[in-house]
Amino acid sequence: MATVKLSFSPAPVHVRTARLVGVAVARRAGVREDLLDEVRLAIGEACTRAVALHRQYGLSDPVLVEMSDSGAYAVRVVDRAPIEAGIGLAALPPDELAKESLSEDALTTGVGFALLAGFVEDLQVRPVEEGIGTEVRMVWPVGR
Amino acid sequence: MATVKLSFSPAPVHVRTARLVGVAVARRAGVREDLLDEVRLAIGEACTRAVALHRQYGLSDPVLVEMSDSGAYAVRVVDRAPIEAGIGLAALPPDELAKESLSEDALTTGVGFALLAGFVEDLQVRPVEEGIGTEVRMVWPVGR
Amino acid sequence: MELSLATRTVGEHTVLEVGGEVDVYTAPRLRERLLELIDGGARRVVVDLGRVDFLDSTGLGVLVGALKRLRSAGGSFALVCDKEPLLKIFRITALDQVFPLHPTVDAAISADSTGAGA
Amino acid sequence: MELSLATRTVGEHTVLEVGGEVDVYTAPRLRERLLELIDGGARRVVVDLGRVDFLDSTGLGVLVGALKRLRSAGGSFALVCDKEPLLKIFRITALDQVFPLHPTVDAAISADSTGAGA
Ligand SMILES: Nc1ncnc2c1ncn2[C@@H]1O[C@H](COP(=O)(O)OP(=O)(O)O)[C@@H](O)[C@H]1O
Ligand SMILES: Nc1ncnc2c1ncn2[C@@H]1O[C@H](COP(=O)(O)OP(=O)(O)O)[C@@H](O)[C@H]1O
Repeated sequence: MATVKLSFSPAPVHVRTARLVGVAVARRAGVREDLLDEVRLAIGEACTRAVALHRQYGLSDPVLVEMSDSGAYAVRVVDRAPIEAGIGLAALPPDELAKESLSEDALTTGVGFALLAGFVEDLQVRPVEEGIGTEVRMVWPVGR
Repeated sequence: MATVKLSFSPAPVHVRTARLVGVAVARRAGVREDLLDEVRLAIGEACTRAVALHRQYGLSDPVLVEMSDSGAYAVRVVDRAPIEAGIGLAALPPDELAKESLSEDALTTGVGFALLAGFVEDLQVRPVEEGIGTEVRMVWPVGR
Repeated sequence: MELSLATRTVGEHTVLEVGGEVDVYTAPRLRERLLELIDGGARRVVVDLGRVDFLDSTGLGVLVGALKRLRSAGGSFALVCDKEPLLKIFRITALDQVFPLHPTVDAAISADSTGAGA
Repeated sequence: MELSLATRTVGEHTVLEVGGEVDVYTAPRLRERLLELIDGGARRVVVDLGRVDFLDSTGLGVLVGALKRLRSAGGSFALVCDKEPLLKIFRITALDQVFPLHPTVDAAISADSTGAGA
């Protein structure tokens, strides 16, 4: 069961709030201090991605972040964008990154996914069980 | 429309998270820096009260905090405890406060209400519109 | 941010220095420490709130509990606090009329030594 | 926490010192400043990330955008960064192979002055 839920209108400023909450709950759940920078970055990337998708599709629905700390620290970031948009992201190779033809948005999306995949060992990106949308699920060990 | 919503299991540790979020969103909404201590205290008191009520009634339902910043900074803290418990709180006079017969819990409740009433100019405590519970509604001006 | 508690003895007085946030989450630890001190025989207790960043109703409830316990044991209890935001909390709750409040530990101790117990 | 931006000139180079959090909220201000500099004629730009606490994909996207713009204008673009957490971000995204990264502003300037433009 989720212990703390945060939902916010899809605006960049609230991504900062999500990072703040995600790290505070992680610290209290007992996630090791040296992992907290990764937690901050990963939650930020997942929320940035969700906000970008909601804006792209003109959705005013809130983005949802659920944090639960039973056993491990599990964070779900849920967007409501059509499913095709959510999956099929891939990290880009360096020669693609510097290409003229790659738009800044596409680059940011690819880089964001590379950060998620690179920093979060236990990561899942999948369609939500009910309705439209994608959830990014991240788990970190808890050890006091 | 609420911009940021936080809901949390009724445990004391999450009251700290609610204070953190409440102040962060207030700052970003443009509440004056010198009011932020009051915002922190008031949101903390409203959540502490809600957590105490949920525990008293054995409710595992989450406590809800809604923050909205359209025009002013409005915060609603919603509990799910039977209505009789929520209302009828009153500040206690000093000679009552020091009485042997007053339990620490009753004192804390009275003091908590005195702090809310004393610090928040625009305060409402009323039954929720749907279902069982009470909402504490607080509004602060926004001025950049 | 976290609660810090440090005890020292000044003559007959036990001084408990409190720091950080005293709230619904940490107040139980403050209650426990005060009970330990009182159960251990402390009768003239001064709580120094000088490094407290945040104090809520739960923390105030714990302080009132200690005051009552010491009074009924014939002891004394005083608070040290010189920060305006904290003093405002005592005024708004009328607890400034319940606790002896002093700007320094020295003031609290000499007030308690010259007069009767609080 | 907030983004800070300060520009200075060192010989032919324009050094932009960035501090605070460069994220989806503040990256537009960084983009704007970089465009101003480039539109104003700066061709050899060094961005000093020494006081950046947080950098996300949006911030990285803005930096890549500036690199491309300067390259196509025949200019150069380099980053200064010596903090391991930040360097790790460049490695994980393979952007360490895209940006000239230097531990100090001096190193960035002399590398750019001896070789060809990046
Ligand atoms: N926390 C404090 N900070 C600054 N001044 C204080 C504080 N508490 C009390 N004082 C001042 O010290 C003086 C004595 O305080 P008082 O409350 O009368 O002590 P007591 O309760 O021991 O008689 C008063 O003039 C009061 O304004
Ligand atoms: N941000 C940095 N912090 C510390 N050392 C660095 C940093 N960037 C580069 N270096 C070191 O400086 C040297 C030159 O870096 P390099 O990436 O080859 O520069 P350039 O891209 O201009 O050729 C390398 O040995 C590298 O390990």
